[in-house]
Amino acid sequence: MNFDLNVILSKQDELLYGIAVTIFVWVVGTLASAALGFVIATARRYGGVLVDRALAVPVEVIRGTPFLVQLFLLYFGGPYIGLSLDALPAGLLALSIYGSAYFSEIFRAGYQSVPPGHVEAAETLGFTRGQVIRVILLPEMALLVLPPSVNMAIILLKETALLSLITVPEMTMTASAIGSQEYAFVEAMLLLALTYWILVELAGLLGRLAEKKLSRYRLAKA
Amino acid sequence: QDALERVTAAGVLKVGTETAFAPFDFIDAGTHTGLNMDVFAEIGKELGVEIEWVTLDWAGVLPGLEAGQFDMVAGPATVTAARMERYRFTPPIAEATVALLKSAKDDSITKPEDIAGKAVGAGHATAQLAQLIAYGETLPTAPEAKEYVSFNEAYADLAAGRIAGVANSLPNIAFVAQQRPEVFAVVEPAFGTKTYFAYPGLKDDDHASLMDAIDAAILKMKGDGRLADLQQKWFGTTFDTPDAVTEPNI
Amino acid sequence: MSDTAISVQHLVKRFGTTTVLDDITLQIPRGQVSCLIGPSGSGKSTLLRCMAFLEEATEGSIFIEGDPLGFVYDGTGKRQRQAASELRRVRSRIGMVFQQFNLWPHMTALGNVAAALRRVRGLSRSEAEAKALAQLTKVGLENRAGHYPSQLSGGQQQRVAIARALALEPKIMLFDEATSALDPELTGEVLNVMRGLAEEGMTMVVVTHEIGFAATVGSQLSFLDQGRLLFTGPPAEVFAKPRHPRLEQFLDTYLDRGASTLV
Amino acid sequence: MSDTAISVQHLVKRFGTTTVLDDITLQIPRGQVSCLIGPSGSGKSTLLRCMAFLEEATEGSIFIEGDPLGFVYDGTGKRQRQAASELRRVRSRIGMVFQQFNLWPHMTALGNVAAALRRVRGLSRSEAEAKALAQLTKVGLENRAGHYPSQLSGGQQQRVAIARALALEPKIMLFDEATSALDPELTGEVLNVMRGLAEEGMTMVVVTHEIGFAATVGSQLSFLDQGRLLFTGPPAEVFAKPRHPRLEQFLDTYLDRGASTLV
Amino acid sequence: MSWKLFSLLLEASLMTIFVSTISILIGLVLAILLSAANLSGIRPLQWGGKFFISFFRGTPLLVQLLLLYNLLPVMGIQMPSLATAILGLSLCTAAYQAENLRGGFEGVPRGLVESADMAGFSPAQTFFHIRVPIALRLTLPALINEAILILKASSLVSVVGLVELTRMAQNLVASTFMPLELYASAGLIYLVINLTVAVLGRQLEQRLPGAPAK
Ligand SMILES: Nc1ncnc2c1ncn2[C@@H]1O[C@H](COP(=O)(O)OP(=O)(O)OP(=O)(O)O)[C@@H](O)[C@H]1O
Ligand SMILES: Nc1ncnc2c1ncn2[C@@H]1O[C@H](COP(=O)(O)OP(=O)(O)OP(=O)(O)O)[C@@H](O)[C@H]1O
Ligand SMILES: [Mg+2]
Ligand SMILES: [Mg+2]
Repeated sequence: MNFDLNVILSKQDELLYGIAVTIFVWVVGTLASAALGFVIATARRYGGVLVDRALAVPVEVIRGTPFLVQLFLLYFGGPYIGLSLDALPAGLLALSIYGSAYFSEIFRAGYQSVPPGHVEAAETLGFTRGQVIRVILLPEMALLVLPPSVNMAIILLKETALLSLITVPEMTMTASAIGSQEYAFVEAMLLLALTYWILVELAGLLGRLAEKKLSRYRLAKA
Repeated sequence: QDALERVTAAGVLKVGTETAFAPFDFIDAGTHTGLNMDVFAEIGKELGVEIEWVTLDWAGVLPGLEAGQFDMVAGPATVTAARMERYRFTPPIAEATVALLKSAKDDSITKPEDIAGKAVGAGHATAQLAQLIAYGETLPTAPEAKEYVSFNEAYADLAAGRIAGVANSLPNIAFVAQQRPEVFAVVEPAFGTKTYFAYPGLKDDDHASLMDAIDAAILKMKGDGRLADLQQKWFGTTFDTPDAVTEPNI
Repeated sequence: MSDTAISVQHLVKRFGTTTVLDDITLQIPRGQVSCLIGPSGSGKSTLLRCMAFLEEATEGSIFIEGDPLGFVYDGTGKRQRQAASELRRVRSRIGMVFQQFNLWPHMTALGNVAAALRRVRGLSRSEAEAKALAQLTKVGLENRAGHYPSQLSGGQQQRVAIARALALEPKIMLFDEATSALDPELTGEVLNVMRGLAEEGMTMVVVTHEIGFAATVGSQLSFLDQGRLLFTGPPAEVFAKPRHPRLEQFLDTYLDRGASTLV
Repeated sequence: MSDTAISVQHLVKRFGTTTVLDDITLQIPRGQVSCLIGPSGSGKSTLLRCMAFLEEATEGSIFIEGDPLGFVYDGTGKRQRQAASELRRVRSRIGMVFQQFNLWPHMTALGNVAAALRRVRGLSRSEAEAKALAQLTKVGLENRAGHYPSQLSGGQQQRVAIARALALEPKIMLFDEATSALDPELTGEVLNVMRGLAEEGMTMVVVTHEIGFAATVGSQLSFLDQGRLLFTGPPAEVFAKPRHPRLEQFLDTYLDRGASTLV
Repeated sequence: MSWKLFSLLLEASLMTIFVSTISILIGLVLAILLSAANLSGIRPLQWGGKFFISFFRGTPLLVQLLLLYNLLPVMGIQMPSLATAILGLSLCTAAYQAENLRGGFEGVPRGLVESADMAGFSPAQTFFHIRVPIALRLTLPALINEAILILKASSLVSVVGLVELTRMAQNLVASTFMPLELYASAGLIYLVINLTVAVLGRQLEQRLPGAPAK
């Protein structure tokens, strides 16, 4: 086996484009997932038993089936029910729905982690429900939900590789195509592994920074 | 000991392939079947060895060959000049000329030129894609080429109506249309440059005598009509293929 | 204006099938300290929480200064939930202090006290903080305003919690074992603040195990056992000679621990 | 055999730059109950934990029945850590009961008591369980042997913890606020078990806020304040008239809470 | 879609279940060893563990499997596909489980360890009899989650030549060209497996004693 990274690096424009697509899909998909997940968790907490039960079903179905299957059903099955999306929007939508199911569980745990007394204290002081969520619950759960959220972001990053299957030109597709055009599979795989690793470590780093900032009040010791 | 001696000593030829490439290799009612199975069964007889199949996802096949996981590859590849630099190919076993698959309900396409300006799918980084693009440039308005990780997704997208056609080698799309005639149809004639499918193996000295022996076996099958029979069985037609591709058209 | 700050009428509270409060009727007099005592699980916290509508009563009603809290009865005598804004209005007369302090850990002491002033009263940041600082000063914590709860001792945390409740100028303060998470010396701090409030004439309802406090500061003592109100009256009467056998037995657990040796 | 069970010599403990224990020298007499009292943060727990080598002293030494614990001094006077096996041997004379019970949640009451007998003493399962059951009987819990800690009340949990420590037949028992996580009624249960041990002549060191218990059961009382040992002597002497002003002030916090009204 | 095709999918799901179960168990053992390395206080062991976790969490499983499959033979180690698949999945899940367990070990109250010290337990006894069971109990929900994720991720082992549920669906698509029916059926089978795991997990959670009291 001869090892030659130059072969691959000579295609850097294509590669950089692939990496840019991956990062775009990842960041937008993760933010949308988190927002949607938060909405779901909030609806489940405050919407009464019926809403809670009704939402539990899709959440469990989405968590219980592989992303690949959901992606295929949305992209290839969508047109049969009149939902014909282009690859990129379809990919983003599928990723956001998939991620939101997991994020909703993260936020649910977050809601549960705040001692009920803290909410009661706010209620007796006359806070409205929106204020309780904004001023008390969200900031308080932030520290707890941050690590699993970073984890989830990392999982979503890896799932973006599957978007290549519906023709989104992200970096796994670019790299493996270059690999097969130039017959440099191992090089392509190593480069891919390295890029993902860097992105993952970057996400972890951001997470830790945010954690540090948020935990100011915990670290502080008189 | 070179590769041939090792294979004969063990009595086993290990062949790597993927199983999602009908009609060459596929899973029918749970069993691995297809043209490649039959061709290699004959090759095995000629060499006096058993065939051991190693089935992988296509992403793993060529790396697996280079890593020595098996002696050669059965997933036939279109013979191209670039590929010949890295691999050694056996004599062709079928034509690989590119043709068009369309939706059975689509009356707007009756001949290859009709794809002008429409969206057509093909596998990413495949020889077929290159042919589609080259052909498109000869049309008044070039079709929009959409690239898929594998042809199976392209077929699904054709069925979903996002693209008007899929450009792939004739044997493959003929099989697709035959399987689901209510959904797909082949647009005759093939539009591409004449190309061929052959099995890749390693180019190094160690494998030279093994590849020679396999070449000889295939040529023998071609001579006595066994290859033609198999082509008839799997493609419903026979191809006139050269004994060796020395200067590929692409 | 009547002399009753809180009126509890035939209150019943069940969790599933277990009855936790069984037909409680109780008047909390204005401007005095009423203490609730009783063994663990007797329903003290539940009763107090019903008075703040943190727990919904199964039957019966609660009136705060004559206004219904939580539920209203319509023309046909059917019970209905009060509108959220009306609930907030009535509830704003009550301040509550919890056993576990329940300070918000992501805000400083000042932030905890100022939060409701800003969000609920709509004061500007600087106004809210000025008022909050005044409250902190009242509980002797003006020099701890910038500390987070994790940087305060238990006693200090509980005093911040009291300041937070006082900031909205409630007419009535409810204390649920406000000192039992504290060690003896810290308990002193908090009891002193409560004593100060009592002297100012604040209406207070206090769930406590501090029999001493109940005896010296309280003007009404209620004894709960297994969800029933067994006794309500002046503390002196209790300690002189408890008339109810269950109450007598309960008080014994205190005497038994040798507190008598102290004096 | 000397009369001293634990000897603490010029013990200093610092966390970083703060000195938590400042030159403590103290003898714990054999067969008696020694109590440690003092305000929160004065170093009581730290001192007790040093006696079990759960905390490493910064300077000074501790002897258990004359044997050094944790550190030994070599020929040149340099301090070195004791070999792990020797540490375990000396430490095995000590049993410890924590404020938070610290029962292992994945084992039943019986399992908690039997675990060390099996793993450390190498008894067979049935022997260990028989012995464990005997200990549980001693603390009145034979009928709770199969319960998991989460199925026991706080007082029962603490009694299991005591049984667990006793099972290894220690010569000395250390109690760190063994009752302060319990509510008043449950406290009685545990204090009774401790009283029983004292009557049997067990050497005990007890950190407690139960002044009553200290006064009636203790035969030596030590008062810590800000890491210094301000007083050691018989309890009667303390309560009669505390000679040290800081101690007097400390005891006031108890009297102040009106315990006197009880009697 | 015919029953025949569906039964092929069902059959292939046995491979999914088999590979995932074995890998999760091996991964758990590895994760406990990684935790032991982390708690050992021995620097090189800690760094090794950190690197392991970072690598296997940081790169896609697909790439890991391909590298294992193609690099090991070059290094002279021949392994059948099944072993390679299990190895790859185990290493990957070990990294995730070790991270989950780290939280669990941090959640073991210090006092429980101290009471084991006082009872004379050796460090190894404390680790295996006290820390591990409690940490496992604390991280049980995360463990169940990870099991579900691995069940789904096991679809990638097809790159080393194993035919499991997803691969079988792809294969059947390639010969029948009916992607929707086949992927929907595969999704349904995954859902049933995963819901079963989730329900069993929840029952285990309720049945197991010993969540440390709050
Ligand atoms: N949410 C609930 N669901 C079911 N039962 C409950 C609930 N909250 C309280 N209880 C039960 O109600 C009874 C009274 O509880 P409550 O907390 O009011 O007692 P308490 O007198 O405050 O006791 P303590 O002195 O221990 O605080 C107890 O038996 C308790 O188990
Ligand atoms: N690990 C530690 N690091 C730094 N400081 C510590 C540590 N443990 C204890 N301290 C400090 O040592 C001092 C003595 O603590 P210790 O727990 O011994 O007090 P205590 O007398 O037992 O108090 P309490 O009655 O509240 O239990 C306190 O000021 C505490 O903040
Ligand atoms: Mg209560
Ligand atoms: Mg202490």
